[in-house]
Amino acid sequence: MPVQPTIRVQKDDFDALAESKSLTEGRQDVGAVVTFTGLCRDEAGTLSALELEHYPGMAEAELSRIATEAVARWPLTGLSVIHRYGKIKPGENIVLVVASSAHRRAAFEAADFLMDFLKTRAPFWKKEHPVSGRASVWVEAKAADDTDAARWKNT
Amino acid sequence: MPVQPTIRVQKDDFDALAESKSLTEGRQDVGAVVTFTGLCRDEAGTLSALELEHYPGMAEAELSRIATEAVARWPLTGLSVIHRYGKIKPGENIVLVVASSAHRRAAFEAADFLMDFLKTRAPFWKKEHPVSGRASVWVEAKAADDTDAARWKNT
Amino acid sequence: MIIRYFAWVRERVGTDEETIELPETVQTVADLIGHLKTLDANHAAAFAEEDAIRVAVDQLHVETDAKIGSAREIAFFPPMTGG
Amino acid sequence: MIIRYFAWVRERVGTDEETIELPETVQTVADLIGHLKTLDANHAAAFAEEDAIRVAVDQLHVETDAKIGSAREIAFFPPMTGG
Repeated sequence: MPVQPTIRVQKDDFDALAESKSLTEGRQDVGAVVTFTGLCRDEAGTLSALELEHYPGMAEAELSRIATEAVARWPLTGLSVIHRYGKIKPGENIVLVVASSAHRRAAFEAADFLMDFLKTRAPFWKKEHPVSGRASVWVEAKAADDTDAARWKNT
Repeated sequence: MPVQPTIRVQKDDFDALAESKSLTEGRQDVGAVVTFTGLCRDEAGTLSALELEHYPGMAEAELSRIATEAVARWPLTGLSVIHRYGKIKPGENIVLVVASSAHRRAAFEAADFLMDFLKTRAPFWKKEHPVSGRASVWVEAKAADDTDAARWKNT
Repeated sequence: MIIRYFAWVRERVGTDEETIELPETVQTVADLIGHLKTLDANHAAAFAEEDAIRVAVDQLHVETDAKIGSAREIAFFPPMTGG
Repeated sequence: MIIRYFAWVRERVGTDEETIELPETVQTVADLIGHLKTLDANHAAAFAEEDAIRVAVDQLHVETDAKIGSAREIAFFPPMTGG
């Protein structure tokens, strides 16, 4: 039977190691753990904070649907997805995916798949608040994200 | 200029979070961190411990060569590889790869690439010590590992 | 019918949620968009770039040809940018 | 010439390292394997399955047709199983 994924949508930061440990501690059937952490980036030094808006209810539901597809598709021993909302400063965490499996290929592919679909399907929107007094702007979706998600259709 | 990878071959366990933090703390140019942790697996409950033998000097050198190729190939902001040797019990860590980048695709691919080449090129050998009094046996290399490594030739 | 708006669609409409009586002619999401555009200038502006808007019916992604049926909640928002 | 052995190659040879005088006829790694096999039964057993053995010259992977040249250290071992 596929594992039950852990899904959390929260304002607070997460602890990647604790989430990873909860998928491995006390068991001996896990050979590979892949964690993906997405962080708030600001190479130009012009960003005060990102504001993450989400659709409460649907955000959790959609992440669950993506995670359920991943555990059906790969032989995972565990899968956790945590996405933050609210104001997030440069250098802070935004999203965490942890996938564990007996074998590394499944763990890598599941985490990669999860992020591609999360980007295109999970109802979150980023608004950039600049450091100067200028107006904040909504981040535009990237065509590359759709291309990334489409990779999984032929595999 | 490509980043300088961190390579360590050690008997002691590692702290995945500390290694990950050292690639992100105090900077704002990292958008994605992928960590891969390989653990000692024992689904059948017949394993007392793995013994990891390595070729001192060449192990570090070969990991450095693989890591140098990865940082030349992907726009990484950081790359760390830690491989343990000695006796490792079921459930314990064996290997850690942490790849960070502005974008998730580079971090995923570099970590995946690193593990594929580490498996086929880094001079480490696993011996299984069974729980019963039976003789210990050397783990055999898998053809799948060569196939995995060959994936990167056409990309 | 509860209509919810997110991100810049919410900002242009000027509210995050409203309850609207639907005329019987509104059968699909596309019909609903057509109806919403007639409500006022804010709605018209929000839906001016129809191609840039995504829809969820009862928290499930759908295309604009989807039937509304007995849905309780329909949400409009731009392409997602989480992760 | 320092010759090093790892994993089951080491166990079959019975030592992890030895220093060997090479005859002038030994020019390549393949020549060296041929020579080592003549030393005693342990070496012969270790190199019986030649295809299963990998080689490093001065800590770099090579094929068996590689020239030995002025190498300081040659290592023999099974396919790697780390990670």
